[in-house]
Amino acid sequence: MPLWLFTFLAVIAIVGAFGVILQRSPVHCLLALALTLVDVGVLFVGLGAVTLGFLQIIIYVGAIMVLFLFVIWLLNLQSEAKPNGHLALKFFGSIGAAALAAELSVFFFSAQPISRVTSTPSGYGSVEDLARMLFSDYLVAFEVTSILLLAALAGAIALARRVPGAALLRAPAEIQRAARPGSTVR
Amino acid sequence: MTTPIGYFMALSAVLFAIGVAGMLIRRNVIVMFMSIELMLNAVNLAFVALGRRVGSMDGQVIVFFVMTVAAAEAAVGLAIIISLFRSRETLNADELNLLRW
Amino acid sequence: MAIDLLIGAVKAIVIVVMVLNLAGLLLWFERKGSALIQDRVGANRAAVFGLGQRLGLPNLGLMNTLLADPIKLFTKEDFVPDGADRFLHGLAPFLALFPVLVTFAVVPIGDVLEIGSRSINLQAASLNVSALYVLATLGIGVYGVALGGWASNNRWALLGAIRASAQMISYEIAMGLAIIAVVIAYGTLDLQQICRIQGGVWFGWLPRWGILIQPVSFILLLTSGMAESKRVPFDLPEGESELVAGYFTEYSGGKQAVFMMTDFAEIVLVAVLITLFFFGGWQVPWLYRDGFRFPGGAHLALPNVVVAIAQIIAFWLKTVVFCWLQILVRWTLPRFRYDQLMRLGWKGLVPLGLANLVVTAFVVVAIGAK
Amino acid sequence: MTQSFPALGLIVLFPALGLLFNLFWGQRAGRPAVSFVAPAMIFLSFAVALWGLARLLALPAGSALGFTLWRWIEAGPFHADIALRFDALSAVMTLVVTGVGAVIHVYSVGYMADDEDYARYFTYMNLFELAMLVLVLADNLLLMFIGWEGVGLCSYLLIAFWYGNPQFAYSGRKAFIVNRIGDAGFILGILVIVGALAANGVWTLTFAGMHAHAVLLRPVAVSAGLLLFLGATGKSAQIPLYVWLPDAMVGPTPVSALIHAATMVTAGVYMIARLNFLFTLGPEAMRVVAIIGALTSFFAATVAIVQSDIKRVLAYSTISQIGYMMLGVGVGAFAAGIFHLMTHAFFKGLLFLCAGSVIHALGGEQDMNRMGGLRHKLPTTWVTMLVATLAISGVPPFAGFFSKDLILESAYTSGHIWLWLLGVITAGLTAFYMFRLLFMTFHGQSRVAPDTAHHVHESPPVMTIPLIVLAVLSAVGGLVGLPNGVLWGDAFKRFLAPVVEGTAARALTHPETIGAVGAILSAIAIAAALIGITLAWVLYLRNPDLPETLAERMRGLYRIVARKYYVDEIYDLIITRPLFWGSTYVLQRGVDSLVIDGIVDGTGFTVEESGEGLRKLETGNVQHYAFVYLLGVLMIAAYYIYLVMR
Repeated sequence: MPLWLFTFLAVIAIVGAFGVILQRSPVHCLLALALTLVDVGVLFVGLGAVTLGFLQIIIYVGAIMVLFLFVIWLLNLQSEAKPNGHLALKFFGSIGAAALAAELSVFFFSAQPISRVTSTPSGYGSVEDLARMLFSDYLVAFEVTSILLLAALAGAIALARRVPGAALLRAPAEIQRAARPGSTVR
Repeated sequence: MTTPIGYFMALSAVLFAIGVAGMLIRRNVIVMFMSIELMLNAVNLAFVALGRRVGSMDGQVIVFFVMTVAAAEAAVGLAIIISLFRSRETLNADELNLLRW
Repeated sequence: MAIDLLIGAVKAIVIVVMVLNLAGLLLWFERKGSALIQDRVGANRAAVFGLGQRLGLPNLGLMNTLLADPIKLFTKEDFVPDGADRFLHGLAPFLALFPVLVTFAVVPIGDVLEIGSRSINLQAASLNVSALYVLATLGIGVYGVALGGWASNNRWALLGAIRASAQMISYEIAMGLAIIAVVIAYGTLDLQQICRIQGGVWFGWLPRWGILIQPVSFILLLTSGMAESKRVPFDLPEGESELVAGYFTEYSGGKQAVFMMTDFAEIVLVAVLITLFFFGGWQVPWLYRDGFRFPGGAHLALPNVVVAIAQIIAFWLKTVVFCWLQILVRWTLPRFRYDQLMRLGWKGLVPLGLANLVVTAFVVVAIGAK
Repeated sequence: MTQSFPALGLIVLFPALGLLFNLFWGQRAGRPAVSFVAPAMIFLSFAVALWGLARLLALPAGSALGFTLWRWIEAGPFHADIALRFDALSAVMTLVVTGVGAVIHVYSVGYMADDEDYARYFTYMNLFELAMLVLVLADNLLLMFIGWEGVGLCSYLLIAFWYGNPQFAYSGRKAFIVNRIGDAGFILGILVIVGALAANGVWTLTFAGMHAHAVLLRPVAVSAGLLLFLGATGKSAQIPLYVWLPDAMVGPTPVSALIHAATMVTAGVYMIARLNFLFTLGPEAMRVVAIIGALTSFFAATVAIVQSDIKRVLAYSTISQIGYMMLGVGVGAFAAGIFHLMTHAFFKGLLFLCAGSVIHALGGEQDMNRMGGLRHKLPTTWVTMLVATLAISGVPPFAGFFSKDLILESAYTSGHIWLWLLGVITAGLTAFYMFRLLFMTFHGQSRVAPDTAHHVHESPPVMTIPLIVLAVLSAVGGLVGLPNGVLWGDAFKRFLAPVVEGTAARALTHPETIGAVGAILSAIAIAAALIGITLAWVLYLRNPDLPETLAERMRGLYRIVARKYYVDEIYDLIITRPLFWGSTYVLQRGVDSLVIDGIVDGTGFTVEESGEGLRKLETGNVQHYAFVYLLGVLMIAAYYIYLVMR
């Protein structure tokens, strides 16, 4: 893909990413994330992974993010109050992240002269290719994934159901408070 | 001119780092979760880019699997968050310290 | 180069304009249609200095719909409730409309049109995975509604938004299944290609249309499509009798106009998809690139331009028919209850779609069709 | 030489099927189904075995049928298969196991009719048949060992069949543990053989292979032979490991008949015969076998004289008879040993079944002092019992005579005069105690407890028919081994010869003694038997109060013998108690509680204390962990960059 387009998309992606971690309202974060995801999807398309790009948008943006949205609604999350404390952690965390970014980029650039792109076969990234890979070399992984999804489904339902044992998650202090007569536990 | 793959890698590195930062500096569990998704996507980008470079589909297939796993992970993770919220009535990572000594 | 860009721009503009006009027209359709069904007169007030009456023409209320209402809407106060998220509140309607419009980018309105030496593919963006593209854009469509409802800080709106997004997610699955089955049957994801395949005839006279190959998918797509566009009988998100106006309770003026536009654009979209997948898209029965070949061997040669125009007209006619079908349904059926809605979606359409998918796959493999 | 015969698989398959059926559907299918399937499977195996025999006889002498089911173990050059071998020796064994087994299965249907654990019983029985067939058909030593262990397990399961009674359960454990000691010897023997062969680059445990490389085994012949013989003493209840067999009588009587008389306990003899090429290389080992055999037979016979429990008498008699077989194989007359094994399977199985019939009739009574005069009440049982007793006493022309005579003759002619003498005396004793048993049970006036007396009844046909079948076999079974020169003389011996008296065994074969010496020896044996019989008649029919006076006269000796020479007590004293003491005071109190617990607790303590210190790091805040994690990632990435940059 042309450099200008890449630059444009990269800028959007980074802006979106920062939007995720800097905004206070979870919904705004979510929107920013969705933006980034769409953007990454477009990048995929630009890299020749056409199918994957659209799959990315369908699965991530169309499904997973909406799931997040539901949860946010369900818990009725308002924007956080003023960020409190942990300044040290935030400071060093940001520095660490920046260092990581620097290291990785350096690594990627210095690893090898990555500039040249080997010519990709025709139909590269098409549904046919992907399907052929999935159902030949990666068949087992594919089947296992289906089982994983099933398990996740059951697990999610089991977890999110209202269970009386939920009190187990409370801190010991609270449990004691609960045990004390005439006390009310939120 | 066409973009060198290295740029894509660099971008994925930056996105990943941003995700890490979000993981570290945000208090809200859901947002931390989103940061994780962000990291996943950064890695996906790297996969696709490298796969493109060596001209093989394996990178894409792996990304495909990553997406599936991410879907499962999101479902379970969010379910956990819900039940967590039900019992603690907060999503502030500071107050969710059951692992505390 | 430049000319290509120009052509591309023209195609895009043409399609968008067509869609928007059709959406506007549908509003009128709806009004008069509902009046017809309910044995009313319908919109018949506004007139330009009563010209029509002077000429003794009946007032079809076109003025109301196409002129008066838009002016009214866009001149109204743009009201944002207190405590609402201004940014999202403003963004939402366009977030809703945008995906629907961009979907039309891959809709082929005709075969190739030859002007001089250059042949123009009558499809704004020729994409070889356009079916996926459609699914993707539909997936994004949820956000506008959801955020619109959430951002307006109103319980009814939020309820409407939740209903809407849940409903759309659920029915997207059925829709996706339907489309996938069709795609398997045709062996391609390219809408233009799908239309081309539907050319030609069986037994010398029967147009080779998808409805004959995938009837079940047709039912699925029609139903889930109407659910996607949140129309009666699936209009719980905006059920007047329950939630004032659902997710756009707090909208007024231009933004609400955009939402309504979205509604009608979605109707058009569903109609277009049905046309494309099941009714030959721009195919005119027995019309080929070089003219008509009627059953019985009669051959009527036509210039390419005529053919292209015929195809475009045919395409839009079919679309209109299906728009009308939806409106008919809307004014005929009562509204579901929400649990009924979900049951229909998850226990009715999804299993049906899966079964259809399996059968299709088996058949395709069996007859070795590519 | 070895011809492939896939049907061999069926022989083992049928019991396996029966096993599965009884195991999984036995309870649901109900008794009729079980009592049909379980015996039917064994009969099928028997039929297939007959087929195999026919095939075998058609082939030139010394050839064998073989069938490899699948490759079992494969380790480098070594490999062991699940392979079956059906030569003369295993043919005899298979026929005995399946034939007698089938008959006893039928008998069990009647005997166990009113037991609530019907299906479980037949599950065990079929499992035993399976294991036993694997043992006898095994083509290599390892597979044989599998069968060896399998029959041991079944023996344990069936002895302790009525595990409700702790005494029975104890007997089961005793049998199991004693057998383990023997099996340890067996394993060591196998290892010695493997070592000897592998040292010379020969990687095989198949009998054919070992036979072919017998030369390599010469240096280890004695040690391997003795170790394997230890295994044999365990399984076949020889001195010093015979103690489990008398206690094993607490199991159901058909089990005693099948496992602890006819088949399993003779496995040791079979094993020695099967490995004859090895034993013949170690004359010392052979001599040990012979001596142990003779001593056991004599010793057990003496004990049997004074036992009053009918099944215990038979148990000791079994021990004694197996001693005979050991004597036979010990003096190199493998064919004679196997011959006696076969005949013994007939008449001893029959004896047990008769005893079972009597016990059945008396409602569980086993003490001969409360029997007597049953002759008229149980006619069939009496007749068959009489046949069996004559057979075991070595009265011609019954089966026992020929086999026992052959053994004694071989012992004599192979130069073991003393062992021969011992054998003759034992023959007399055998006749004595067997007729004592017969008289005390069926003759004289009834001493049956009055309350049981009136409903004493002959057993149902399902039990008596097996008796008759076995009685016929006991009567005529010996004729296959007529002495040399008489009619088809020595047919049995010649049939087995190629297997058991191959190249190496030639050294021990002796000129066939027909005529004078043989006749004299036989006469002596018969005389001994007759003396024993008359003695028993005098003591237990003529004047029944004489035995008491005799017992009074030599009280000490009587008590010693009656208490089985206090062997159990001695074992208890010199083995069990020290073991318990050691494990209690040294191992438990000392090693376990001090050393091991000390180490364990110490570890726990250390971890706990260090954890106390470390857990202060655990803030419980995910993000702190994440941060540390990040630092680690940074370092790793930095290291890689360093690698790349360099």
